[in-house]
Amino acid sequence: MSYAAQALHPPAPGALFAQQPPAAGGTLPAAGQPTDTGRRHIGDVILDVRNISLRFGGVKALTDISFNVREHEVRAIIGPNGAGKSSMLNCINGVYQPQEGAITFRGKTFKHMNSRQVAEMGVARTFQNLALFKGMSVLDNIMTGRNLRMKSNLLLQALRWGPAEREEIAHREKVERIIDFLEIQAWRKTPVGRLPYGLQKRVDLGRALAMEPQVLLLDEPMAGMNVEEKQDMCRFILDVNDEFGTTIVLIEHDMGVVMDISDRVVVLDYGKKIGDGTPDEVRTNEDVVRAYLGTSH
Amino acid sequence: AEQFVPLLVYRTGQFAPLGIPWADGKQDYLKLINARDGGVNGVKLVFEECETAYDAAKGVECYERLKGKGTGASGFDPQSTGITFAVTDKAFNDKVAIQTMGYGLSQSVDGTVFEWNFPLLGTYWTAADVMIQDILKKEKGNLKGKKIALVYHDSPYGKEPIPLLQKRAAKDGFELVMFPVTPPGVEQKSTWLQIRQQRPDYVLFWSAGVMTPAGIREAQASGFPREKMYAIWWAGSDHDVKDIGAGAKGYNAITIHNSAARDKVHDDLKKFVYDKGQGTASDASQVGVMAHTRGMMISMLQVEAIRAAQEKFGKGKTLTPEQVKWGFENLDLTPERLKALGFGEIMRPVKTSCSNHMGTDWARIVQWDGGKWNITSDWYQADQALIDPLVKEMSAKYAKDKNIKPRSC
Amino acid sequence: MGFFLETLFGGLMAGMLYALVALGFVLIFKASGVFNFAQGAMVLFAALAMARFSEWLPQWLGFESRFLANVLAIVLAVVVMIGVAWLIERLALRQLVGQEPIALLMATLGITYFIDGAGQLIFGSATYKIDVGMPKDPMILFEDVFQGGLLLSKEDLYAALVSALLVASLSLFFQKTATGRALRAVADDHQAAQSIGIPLSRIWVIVWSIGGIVALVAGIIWGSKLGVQFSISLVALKALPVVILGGLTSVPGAIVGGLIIGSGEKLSEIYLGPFLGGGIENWFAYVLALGFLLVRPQGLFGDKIIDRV
Amino acid sequence: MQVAATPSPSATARRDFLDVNGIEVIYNHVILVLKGVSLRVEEGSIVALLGANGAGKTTTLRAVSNLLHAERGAVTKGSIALRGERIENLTPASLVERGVIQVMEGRHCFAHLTIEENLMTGAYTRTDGRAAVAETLEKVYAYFPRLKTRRTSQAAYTSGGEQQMCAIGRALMANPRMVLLDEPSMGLAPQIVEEVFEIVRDLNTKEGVTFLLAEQNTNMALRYADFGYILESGRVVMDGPAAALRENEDVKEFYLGTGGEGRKSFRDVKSYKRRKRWLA
Amino acid sequence: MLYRENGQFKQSYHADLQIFPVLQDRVAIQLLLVLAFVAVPFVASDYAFRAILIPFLILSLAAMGLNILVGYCGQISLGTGAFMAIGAYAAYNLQVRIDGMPLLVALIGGGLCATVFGVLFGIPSLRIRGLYLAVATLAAQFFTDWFTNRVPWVTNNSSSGSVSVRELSLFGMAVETPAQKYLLCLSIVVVFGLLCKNLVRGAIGRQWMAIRDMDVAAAVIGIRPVYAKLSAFAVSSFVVGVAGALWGFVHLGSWEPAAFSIDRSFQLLFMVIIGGLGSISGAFFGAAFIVLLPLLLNYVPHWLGLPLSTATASHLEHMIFGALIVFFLIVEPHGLARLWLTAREKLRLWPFPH
Ligand SMILES: Nc1ncnc2c1ncn2[C@@H]1O[C@H](COP(=O)(O)OP(=O)(O)OP(=O)(O)O)[C@@H](O)[C@H]1O
Ligand SMILES: Nc1ncnc2c1ncn2[C@@H]1O[C@H](COP(=O)(O)OP(=O)(O)OP(=O)(O)O)[C@@H](O)[C@H]1O
Ligand SMILES: [Mg+2]
Ligand SMILES: [Mg+2]
Repeated sequence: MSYAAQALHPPAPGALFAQQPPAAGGTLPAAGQPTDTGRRHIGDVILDVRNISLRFGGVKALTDISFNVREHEVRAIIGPNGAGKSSMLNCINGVYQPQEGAITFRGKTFKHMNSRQVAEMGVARTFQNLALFKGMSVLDNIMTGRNLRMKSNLLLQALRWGPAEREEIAHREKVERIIDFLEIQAWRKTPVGRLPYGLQKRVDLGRALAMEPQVLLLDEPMAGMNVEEKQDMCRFILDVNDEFGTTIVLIEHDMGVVMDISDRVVVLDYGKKIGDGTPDEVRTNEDVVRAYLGTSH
Repeated sequence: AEQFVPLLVYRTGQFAPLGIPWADGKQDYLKLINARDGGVNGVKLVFEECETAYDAAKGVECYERLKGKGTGASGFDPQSTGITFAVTDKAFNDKVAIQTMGYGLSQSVDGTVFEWNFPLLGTYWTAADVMIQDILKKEKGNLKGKKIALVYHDSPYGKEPIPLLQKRAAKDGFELVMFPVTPPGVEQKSTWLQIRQQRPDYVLFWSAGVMTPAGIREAQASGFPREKMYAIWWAGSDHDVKDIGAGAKGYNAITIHNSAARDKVHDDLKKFVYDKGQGTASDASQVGVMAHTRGMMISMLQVEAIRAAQEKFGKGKTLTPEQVKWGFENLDLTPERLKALGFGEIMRPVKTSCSNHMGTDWARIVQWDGGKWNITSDWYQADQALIDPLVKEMSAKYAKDKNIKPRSC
Repeated sequence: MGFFLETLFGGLMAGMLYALVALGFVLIFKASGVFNFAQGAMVLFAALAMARFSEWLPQWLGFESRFLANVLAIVLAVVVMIGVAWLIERLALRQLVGQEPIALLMATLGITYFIDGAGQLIFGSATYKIDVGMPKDPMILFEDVFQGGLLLSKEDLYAALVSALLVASLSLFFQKTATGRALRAVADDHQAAQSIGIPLSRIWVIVWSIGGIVALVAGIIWGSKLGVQFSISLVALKALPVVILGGLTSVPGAIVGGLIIGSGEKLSEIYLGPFLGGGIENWFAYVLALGFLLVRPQGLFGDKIIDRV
Repeated sequence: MQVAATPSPSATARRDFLDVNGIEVIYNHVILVLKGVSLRVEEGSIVALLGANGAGKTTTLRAVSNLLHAERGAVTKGSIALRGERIENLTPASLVERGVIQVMEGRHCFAHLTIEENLMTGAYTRTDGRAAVAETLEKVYAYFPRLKTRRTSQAAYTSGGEQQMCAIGRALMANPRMVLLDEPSMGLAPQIVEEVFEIVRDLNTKEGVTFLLAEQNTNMALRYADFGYILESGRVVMDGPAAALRENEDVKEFYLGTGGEGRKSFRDVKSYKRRKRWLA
Repeated sequence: MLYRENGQFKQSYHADLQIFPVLQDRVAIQLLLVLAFVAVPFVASDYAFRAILIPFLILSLAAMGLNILVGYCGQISLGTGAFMAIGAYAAYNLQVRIDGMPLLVALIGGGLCATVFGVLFGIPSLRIRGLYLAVATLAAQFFTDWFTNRVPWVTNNSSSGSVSVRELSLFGMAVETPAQKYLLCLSIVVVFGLLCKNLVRGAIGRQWMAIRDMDVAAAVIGIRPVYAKLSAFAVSSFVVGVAGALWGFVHLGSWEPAAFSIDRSFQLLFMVIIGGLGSISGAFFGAAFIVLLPLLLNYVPHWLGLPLSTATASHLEHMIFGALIVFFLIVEPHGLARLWLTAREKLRLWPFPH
């Protein structure tokens, strides 16, 4: 199939990444690759957070938090505002350095994570307060996600010669698939700053997907969307999870979404863990109900 | 017939207070020649100003713009050392004279190499030499063990006197200490504190623009006697000291003209130009200030070069730049001639030649008494024994760098 | 020892003079998030107005008194600076609400050109005099303690006092008044400030007026020291390391930065300069500032640079 | 749980508070976003503005509050009137003086100011004295206790939800007559969302404050609003009393997620192909 | 209606990735190049070459280099003059100290020295950001001013501290006439323009922009701030250094340190901003605006025959220039390049308003 043909005919749902060549860097999970959609086997612990504490001056954002994430699962983190959910993600991908505790990823333990290392290990992330590159187009934003995999050096790029050009096109092809997948073709060349909020969230997701991550950290990906859009977003997330086996860590305030799509839920309150378990367990946990869910649910 | 004279000026920017009367003087004299004499042997002088703001790049643009006007520019007075550097090379190709009275490259005195440059009446080496001579005189001929400081604008302009002063220091046995001041020099406290610490006997002050009042103020504030300061001519204009008034009392400056004097040319200017309301300066009282007179002298030299060239190439004809250059090279302003021109009281005679593009190098010292400049010394002439070898050495280096074959004169 | 102290004091005094100009930058930055490139031009403009009015007024009104001339000239110059602020708001800032700081910086550059041109067109480009009776001669202290005594410039001392006073009052204004708070809000987010009803136009006229008045004070002090002429706008360059070292958003920072830069550059020039060939104080000031910034990237007292995701 | 729209106390005396008539908005001189939007907000009512991402809700609110200018947008057609007075050419500040205040999408707290300073700037236009302002401040703290505990932190260092509360609280500090709320529920925990809407209702019934809110949480919005408008691609495609909208099949399907055979699990929604809109 | 891209289907990503994907643009740019290379050398006067075209080209090049740093990577630099100076003095030293040094090698060598210097002064950018970074670059500026003034070696022991270059030749051909110099500059500018464009639209360009727009997020997706920032400093100062060498060698011929003073730095920064941050063509627009407009304004009183004095004219020129800057910013705060894009977008729709 020519490039053009691929661009013009979006892959059928589920075909995303299907034609993935065995990419360098072991992006495809070796074990547990699904042969069939919808039958994920949840694997071993891939990410283990141990006794994390994080303080900002007097503010205790996180106190002694431990939980783990298993391969291929959808793990939700919930909790009231200011509970420390975003801070937790920030610790995992090295934006914040917790004062205490350690994080184990695929058997390797880190006291401090460094953003680049984390990215190289295959962890991608979306942000609560959009952190898109405002001055760049949708396409370029998502292309930055491919950055880690682009190898040609500065000189080759300046000359845009042979390998550099081929590489650019190869990655462009991948990115186009993500664009198709997220259904944002029409905005390909629009500067992201001009997009409405909801679409920006999608681009943010696209950028993270472009990294072909093993673990995807999503910080309120559905804030500011209506039900229909949330449904779309859920599909995107579940598809990535199903098809590709990507492990998902999700922060979300919409309980409907959390209860429906997550396998296990951690509940934080004032920086402390107050609950951990399957959606049903959490739903009935008294502490959780008091601190977060309230009586209306 | 018409002869075109380009006027590069700076009436704006940092150095405007000096540039304005200077530019006025240049233009006024040309107007005078047209009004009084009907031009040079009937050839009317046409001129156009171009504003450089003392910026080399702008200066180059002005030069390019004006060099081809009319039958070509009669000669450029760039009014800036930086612009002089920038256009010197171009002049070789364009064959147009660059006259730099009292500034420019000191080695360009050597006409065999610098065919197109005319540092008429003196260079910074002249100035430095004369200052030392005056100090020598005050110190009764003995400078052994004395300390002389050079406080200078840290730019090529400020650095020009250094090679000569070093020679002089070796010869006369004084110690030379140097204090560069980073332009623009609005703040010189550390310099003057160092001077207070090192207590030099004299300070030579190679300053420009706002650096001058700032330096004098700082000298006052740190108690350095102004009588022991010698300023270069660009730091010895009326506007430099007027507002400081008594604070600058005793401040010495060197000049290549008899700045305090008024001569016939001033009267003529009043009669033929200002009384007809055609003066360039906004205020007739500007006529006679040092920079204005200097401007008139520059234009006078330009006009005399044209006149001299007309003698050779045809009276009443419009000349090419190259022909005017011949005039610059063959100036001979005798005392009688100067008197006739109305400059007899103001300057000394000049005679240039193919090899000597400076002509003469008379200079004298004036002193500010709190209200006006007074002449305090006789005319000095720079020590050729010292300067000549330096000129030869440096121009030879230039010739080598630039692949110029010195012409024989 | 005496000489060291003299240098130190000299530097501190020079620093206060820088601070005076730096204050103008800080003020406008703090209150509108704009790095006002035109501050130097405003100093020039204000000083020109002051110098020329004090010369013209006695001629126009036919009186002799120097004192009266100065007082009237100051009043008139203040009025002029407020007018300038009003015009700037009307013609430039108002149209650029919500734009990125860099666009506003650029606009202030346009304003610089305009003010430079206008100032010299109206008031002339020669050197003019401001004489508010600042004492010029030095005083010598502790003659019995140190050989040669300690030389101190009275003029600088006055100037230092004035800047200290200005800083104190402006600090209070920012921290304690509702307008001060509104000004800081505007600096953070123009749009949000608008959305809660802070009238940007009025705020900007206020800020730029205060900026103009601070420029006038700086202009008077520097002008009486150097004479008033285009070069006076270049003192802004000396104020740059001061502002940045002190922190772009801190009024007291301007003073502390000034003191550090002033004394640092003098000491370096005198004690280090001779080994390096002299004339190092200019870049040394920046290197000094750089050294501090490496420890505190937001300047000594500046608001912390916020990056959160 | 079904909550009927509470009738406003002065239902009979209602008159048009805000009247937006056929406005067209263009960004950057070339991007046409609103294509003739008209809506009316009666005094003392709560009106919801619904629609997908990019439909133009935010733009509509900006047009009303005159914050478009700063975004390089302009109303090129139509008119906006507040109590019969044309307001297109007023500054945002004079609108606030008339009691109309907007809570901007995306929080926009003053990053370097503390939470309390943020709130206090909200009272900039107040002229009724310190005591009254202090009283309002206490009221806001009572609404959002979380803010009180964080009162001295710089706004930039608070969590997303805290910033949202701060933005809403800041607007309330102005004692407004009408609030334009842009996605108030975004990023708030469910409990707080509920609280915010309770606050809205509270202010509406007790103090007669009018609300125009753009919301994605359709469920909530329609539960509390009196009237709703649905925007698609810059046009109003449907409007009506909130109760009626809630019953509309299309609204149920696309906005409430309860169309057809009731609520579907997010896990089971299979097709993520964008459905054809009824009008777009 | 002329400017329509309807019907121009891109059949491959390669086609879509062209610098000028729209046919009309390609034709226009080709015409422009032909004009610049073939027609201009025949019609332009000496004055036009030496006072307008050559400075314009060189400053565009410098602005292009600076734009990479400021516009693409978001690092404010007020030290451009210094980087130009390093380029110029390094090239000068290569030329005087090594016999038979080819001109191009000297120019490139100047650029490389500037690169080293740029990276050195770029190191603080790893910690200091925004306007505060200006201090580091200002330090570079003032240090270079001092260094070129005070260290005699730099100027080959010229007593006055000013230097001048020998006549230029390229592959054995003398570059003497203004037209030759112009063609030399033009070729270099075109080549560098192409290289820069390639960089900024490639992976490294995206890294720079990512760092500019949100460095924390960039780090999270695996972009190394160290590499991105320093490479921007390196590329930028290389281009600026070459421009500096050209400025010294081709435009000035001989110069003093003041030729690369802080004024030049500011001037270049303004070109970049008014031209359009983050756009290669912006550099050209900006250079044209900042360099050519004052010249133009300068001529206006002449053309109109207004009897203005030089000073008045110059002050008025300043005022008009300042007012125009503000005016253009109000019309389009993102610079002339964006204004141009908007105009094109309108043209695309023309004659319909939307
Ligand atoms: N500043 C701007 N410049 C250009 N276009 C803009 C700008 N702001 C918004 N738009 C465009 O206007 C359209 C409507 O945007 P608006 O923000 O009003 O949508 P919205 O309904 O609020 O969406 P959301 O629910 O995602 O916030 C979008 O297509 C968007 O791309
Ligand atoms: N960089 C920081 N400096 C100071 N305090 C911080 C910082 N980051 C987070 N905090 C504080 O830590 C607490 C937890 O914040 P966090 O953003 O993790 O909350 P959250 O659970 O994501 O809440 P929300 O649902 O509202 O987004 C908050 O009180 C916040 O103010
Ligand atoms: Mg959060
Ligand atoms: Mg919106």
